[in-house]
Amino acid sequence: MKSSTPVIVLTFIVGILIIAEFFLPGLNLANASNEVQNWGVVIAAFALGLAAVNLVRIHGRRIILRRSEWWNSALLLFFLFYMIVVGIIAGTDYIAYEFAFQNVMTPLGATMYAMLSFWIASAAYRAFVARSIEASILLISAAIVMLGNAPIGEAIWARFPALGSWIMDIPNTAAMRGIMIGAAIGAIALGIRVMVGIERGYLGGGNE
Amino acid sequence: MLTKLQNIDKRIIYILVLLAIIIPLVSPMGIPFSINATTQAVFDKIDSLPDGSTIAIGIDYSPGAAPQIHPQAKAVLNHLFYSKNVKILFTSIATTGPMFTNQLLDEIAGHDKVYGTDYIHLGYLPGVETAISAFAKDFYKAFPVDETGGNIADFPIMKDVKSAADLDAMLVFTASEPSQYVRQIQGAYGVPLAVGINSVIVSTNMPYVNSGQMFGLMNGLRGAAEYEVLSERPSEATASMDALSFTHMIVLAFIIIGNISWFGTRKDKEGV
Amino acid sequence: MLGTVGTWLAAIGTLAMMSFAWRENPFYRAFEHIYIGIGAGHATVMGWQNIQSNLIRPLQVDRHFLSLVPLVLGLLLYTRFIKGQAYLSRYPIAVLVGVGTGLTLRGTVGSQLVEQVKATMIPLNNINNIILVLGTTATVLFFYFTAKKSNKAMGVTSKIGRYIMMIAFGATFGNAVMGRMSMMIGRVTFLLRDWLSIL
Amino acid sequence: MFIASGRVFTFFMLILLAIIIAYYIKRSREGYVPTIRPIAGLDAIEEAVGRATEMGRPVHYTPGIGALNGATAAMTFAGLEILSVVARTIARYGANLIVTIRQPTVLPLAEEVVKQAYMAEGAIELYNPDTVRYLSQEQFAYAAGVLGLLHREKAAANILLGAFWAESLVVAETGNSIGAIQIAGTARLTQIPFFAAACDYVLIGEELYAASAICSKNPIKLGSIAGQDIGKIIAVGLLVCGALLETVGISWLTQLLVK
Repeated sequence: MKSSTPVIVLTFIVGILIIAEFFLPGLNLANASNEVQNWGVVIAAFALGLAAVNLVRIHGRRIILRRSEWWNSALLLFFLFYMIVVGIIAGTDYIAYEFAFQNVMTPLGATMYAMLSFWIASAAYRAFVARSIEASILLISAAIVMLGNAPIGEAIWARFPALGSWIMDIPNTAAMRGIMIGAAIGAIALGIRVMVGIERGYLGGGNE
Repeated sequence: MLTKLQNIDKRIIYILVLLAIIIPLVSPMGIPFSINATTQAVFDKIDSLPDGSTIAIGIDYSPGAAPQIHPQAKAVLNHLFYSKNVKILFTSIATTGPMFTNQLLDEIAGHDKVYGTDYIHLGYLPGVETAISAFAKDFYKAFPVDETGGNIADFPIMKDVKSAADLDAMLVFTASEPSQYVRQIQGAYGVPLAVGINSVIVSTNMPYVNSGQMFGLMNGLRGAAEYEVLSERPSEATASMDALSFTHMIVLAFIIIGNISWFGTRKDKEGV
Repeated sequence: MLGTVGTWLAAIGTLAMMSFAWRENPFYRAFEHIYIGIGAGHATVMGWQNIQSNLIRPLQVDRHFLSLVPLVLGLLLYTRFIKGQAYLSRYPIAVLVGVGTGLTLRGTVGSQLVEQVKATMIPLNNINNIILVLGTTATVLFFYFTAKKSNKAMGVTSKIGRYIMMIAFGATFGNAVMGRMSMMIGRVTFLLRDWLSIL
Repeated sequence: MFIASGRVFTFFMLILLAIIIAYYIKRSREGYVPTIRPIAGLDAIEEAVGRATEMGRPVHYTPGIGALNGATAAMTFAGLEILSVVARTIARYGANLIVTIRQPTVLPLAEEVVKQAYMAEGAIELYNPDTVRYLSQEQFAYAAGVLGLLHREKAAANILLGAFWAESLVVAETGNSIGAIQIAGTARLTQIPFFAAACDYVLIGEELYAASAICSKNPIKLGSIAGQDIGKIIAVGLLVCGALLETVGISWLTQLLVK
């Protein structure tokens, strides 16, 4: 394996540039920083090709080997290429593209998201049982906020929205702030470890 | 009996949730609701924008989040296009943003505003937070052309705006990470920022409202309904409020059932 | 005509996805794969457009030759398929990681640390403010990793921290119910109004 | 002014934190090892892998759906760090691993991490190039793919560590319904409650970052955790002093922070 030092140095320089530009306007790094951030955008776009290769490899093999339900893999690849070909040749505002986007992608996405209404109901039923003090707190706080949100809660007791908002504004803010402060320090420490090359997950693991 | 209540088939819950939505949609009851202060704040600020102000609107939601956020954006745009004289720049950092922007503009058609003079659709800029920071710095660099492919320098609306520093406010409709705008727009340029977001991320964003980094916030479909009422244009969101009530009742009912059955069967468990 | 076909297609897709809640089935599997294919295809097209506007256009129109650097970096990603040269693909990754870490560091300190600390520096003259200050403090200390077990004061604050986090998690969960239900209302409205024309 | 106005204090805070963390890293290089409280979810990983091996069913892992070039990058890095430990455990046990990916930029990293882990355990012949699977960059297409996968492959363990959005509950609730052991962690505050409701173990906020250091058992990374704790004391100290000063009507400290 080649030495990883130049890679770590590159990460460090790019990171410092982005940070210095933000805090030290006197250094006039804005153009350099923008340029490098733009490189990041372009590299991320190139990575989409890698991802497509991964999909084609896995599903192509399923089709060639006639694995069980290989036709699903064929469907996947068909629509992958359909979007790529139409989108690149004719553009994203071409009707064949917009049609697939609006009548397949959009409704499927919205439905997957909407199914959360089922999962959240079953999760609440299973998890919100007053087994302990902590679970009881969780349960009561959730119930009050729900009654505060639903218009019917107001019909039951006019103060539910106010109480629900209070929980969201005060205790909730306190806890979220606390977690945020802790997580910020954690993220900073991890960031520093990445920049100085102690944390090398992105190089494929391995320790200093 | 009680043990049965502890192990209700999940599918029964799912069906009841569906029914709690379908029935009130078919025959609505119109349970009244109040206006949240954070929605009021968004409305008040927009309503008081002087003529000729310039604002940016970020349309960043995906199809998944659209049912909650699209009605908010629509309510706000109806207010802006029909009752205000404000210049609007549409931007997006989500791939699906431009299509929703086009859809919104189609849906609110009928106003007297002119493309390129009163509003412009700058399109999508990749790079997420990097993109926000890039367009905040320089609109012309970030969006050399608008969504229709025209050179943005040719549009009269862009004459006096160069960067985020020239904005009077920014509104962002998103289901992902409004804090990116807090950092790059409000934090970096002091531009007043408000967001229309899905309910689940409201609690993590309340700290920004309390600290004044966001001047207002719209909470999901209810926020949209509130804005519709405030701007005196009740529409789809207002109509969905009953279904919202019933589904909440179903969830609460199952929480109660779960607890009754747990406490009822606890004796047996202690014996084991 | 096309509109009707589109609505039917969308309705069938909606029902296929929903059928998963009943049980995993071939109908769901077919649409799962279609969705993944379309989603990945769409992302690739968006990526292509990015390359157009952030690479090709600056090169062709503005003669901005620095854009050759990301072109080379982007291509280096593909060296992972060439035996012996795969290490070259680490350079583009290093740039991405550098940008990500830089943005994390510069953004987090301000908005998630200093701003939040500052927002909590409030006069302790009413119960809400006292709860905010105590709650935030206790939650931060809950995450203190190197405390000795015998430290009683730490034990108490970390317990308060846990309780206040439970309130927050309950509130967040309860508040999310509204959002999730709104999404289903959106889908049901589509099925009843746009597809079946009942509403 | 050389430092951007409004960011002076923030800048010095970053420098201060960097110095403290560097100091503790230096100390741990010299042999200092801090005692760190255990994190329940981490110890459960080995148990989960063991169970999956016994049952002959795979372990599903995802380093979250966050991008590399954004503010949630740190969560993704943490997810990848822990993946390297999980993959090594799996290689040791000879269990089956499936890693699903949403972000194309994370794909090559995850592949590299898993491959290196198998190599480190001397089990490269067990490494299957289909282990790491990109599903779709579209958030819910990714979620739909994970649902189908969990069901079809009957995963015995479901490990979710990184940045998550609304798909968290989709994946966790499905994992729960197929009876998988679930270990989840994120610093995305809004998603923690759903993991708490549906998973067996949850790493909250900073625990995710700390976990990547703890499970590496690398003393240098552990040292940085001790540094993080000092950072927390400083934050709390500032906060409490500021609140007390505000109470008696003195606000210079609050003003200092916005400098």
